[in-house]
Amino acid sequence: MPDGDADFDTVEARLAAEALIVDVDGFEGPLDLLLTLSRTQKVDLRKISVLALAEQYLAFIERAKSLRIELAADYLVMAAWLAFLKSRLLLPPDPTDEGPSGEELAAHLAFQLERLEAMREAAAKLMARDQKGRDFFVRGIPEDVARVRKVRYTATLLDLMQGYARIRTKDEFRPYAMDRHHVMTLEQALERMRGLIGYAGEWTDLSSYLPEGWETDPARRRSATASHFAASLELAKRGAIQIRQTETFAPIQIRAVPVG
Amino acid sequence: MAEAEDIEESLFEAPPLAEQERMVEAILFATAEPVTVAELNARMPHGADAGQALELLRKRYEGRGVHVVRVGDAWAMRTAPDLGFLMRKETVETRKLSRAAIETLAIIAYHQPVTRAEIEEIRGVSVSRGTVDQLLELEWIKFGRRRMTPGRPVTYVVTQDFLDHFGLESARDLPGLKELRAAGLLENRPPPGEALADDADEDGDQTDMFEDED
Amino acid sequence: MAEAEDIEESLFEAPPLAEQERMVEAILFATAEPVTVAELNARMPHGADAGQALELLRKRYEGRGVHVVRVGDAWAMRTAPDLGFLMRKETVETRKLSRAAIETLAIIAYHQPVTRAEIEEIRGVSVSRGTVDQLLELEWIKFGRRRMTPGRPVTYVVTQDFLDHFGLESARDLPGLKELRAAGLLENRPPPGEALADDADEDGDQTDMFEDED
Repeated sequence: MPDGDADFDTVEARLAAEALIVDVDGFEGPLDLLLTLSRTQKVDLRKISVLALAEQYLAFIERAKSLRIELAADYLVMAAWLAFLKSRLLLPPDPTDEGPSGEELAAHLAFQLERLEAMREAAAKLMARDQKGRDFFVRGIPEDVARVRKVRYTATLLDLMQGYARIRTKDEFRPYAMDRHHVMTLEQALERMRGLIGYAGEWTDLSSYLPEGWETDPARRRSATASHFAASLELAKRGAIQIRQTETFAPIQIRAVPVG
Repeated sequence: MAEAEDIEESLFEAPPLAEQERMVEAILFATAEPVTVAELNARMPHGADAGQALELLRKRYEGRGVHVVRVGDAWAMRTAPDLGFLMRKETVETRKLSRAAIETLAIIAYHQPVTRAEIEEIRGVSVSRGTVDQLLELEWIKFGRRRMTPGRPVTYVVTQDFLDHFGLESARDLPGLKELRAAGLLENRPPPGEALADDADEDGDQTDMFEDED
Repeated sequence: MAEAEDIEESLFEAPPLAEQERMVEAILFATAEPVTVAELNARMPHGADAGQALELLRKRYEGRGVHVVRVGDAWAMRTAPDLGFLMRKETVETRKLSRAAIETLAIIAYHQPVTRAEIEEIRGVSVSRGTVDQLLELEWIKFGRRRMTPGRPVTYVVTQDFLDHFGLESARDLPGLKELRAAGLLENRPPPGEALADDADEDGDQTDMFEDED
């Protein structure tokens, strides 16, 4: 850059330029660098000369290169774009050329810079506000608020129907005895005995009525015995059978009431 | 010389008592422990009289929702004891009914009036006391008439609360198995060939079952 | 009949307003976190009007060492900011935020709801995961609604904790917000040339600002 020296002819400007270069890692990308450079124009950002800014940036990149400073790719992308913008701004507009004009591009860049600057000022104002724990304070001894927990149970109609559907479908293909592990209901025993009792003309031990698979396991046996005993009492009440027990703890025997 | 002294004096002049009262108020409010008068004085500007400010503050809060109270030889602000009841926060936690409870409830709704043994028969597993109690407590089910069978078992029926909760006019409005199946609620398809027979079966089932009881 | 009604009415009558004010005072005083009017009403006796009581309370504490402040749709008691110097002992050293984090926070506050891509567009650099995480962790920002643009990107908005920390009544009270908006600096102007494609995307952006979030 031949006129680079002219730009840095004052000591102050030279120091500023060096500070920029030394700090290149400190910049948060090309937009941040552009904003810093734009401040050297010492004008309102709205009146900034984007052309001058583009030249400043390109000069900066050139110097960084000559000092063999590694520049991140986005700095170079921005440099290429600014070189393009510069040519657009300098050359008379080509009527056949589509796309945005140099002025439009420049205006957008100025807007971006102004917006970034505005956000930085807003951030500073925000941090300058009174802050909790620094300028104002919350209650030092918060009192315990006793939490009374109340549980409310809910279910939807859909839950209900799905639940019911689940049960009924299960029934459809599973023999129900499989689901019943250790419980035999009175109704079940009654049903069984109604079918069997017609064949019991002789006194027979009640225990012999227990269904297969219920005689050995104690839990199952207990349940089956109880339900069969209750069922036989019911059948006796209806007059369908007779019951006898010869002595305490002796086997209970039943037989069908003889016909006639 | 005299002027300089004046300036010095005014520089170290204690703030007005009203201002001191504000200071005591802020310190008592924000400090995590009760504060002694000595500590107050140490934190307040030179020449302040924390004891006097504290007395003003205590009077100001008399009868308010917050009191300035003495704790040992220190001072603190506390909510008025008569408002302790406000320091409870009721949180209502909504929980889904357990699967066992939903299934039991569904069986009662579809088969009512139904005995516990019948529920167990339909569910294929025993029904825990807790499940039934929970449904009774929710007032979604209640005891129906006793069944006129041996042991005279109690039956369960659903309540008006149940109908209200599920937006039903009556338990008979519950969709039948056929409709459940049409709605895709029966995830498991029955074995082929059994579908028709079953449908006819189950459908009549829930309307007729135990009909003679009500 | 008329008598019975009277009794019932008095049973459910709200406490006098002065008493309600005491109640609000006690609740706000006891709680470090801001409390919404709805929560106040829920904790106070039936028929109480916490909003009205709050207004009285707020006036009562004007100029005191402790203030009643509004934080979003909630209320809290905080020490007067001018007395902060007395409280040095209570100051909690907060983690210093990086410049990137502070700027990102400001952009979210002023542009909310805003996407990560928009933050990056404004700052001119990519936003690191850590920066957003730090702000999320502080609970100063949270996820807003997804933007209805391709990719449905998440947006960020500031929280009640943010408002509380910076003593703001609402996001509308951010310093200089009106001026920035009037200057068009809160707009998301697409770069020229991409106007058409982007327009559809970003449309409605700045007119919706804050509206759908409150």
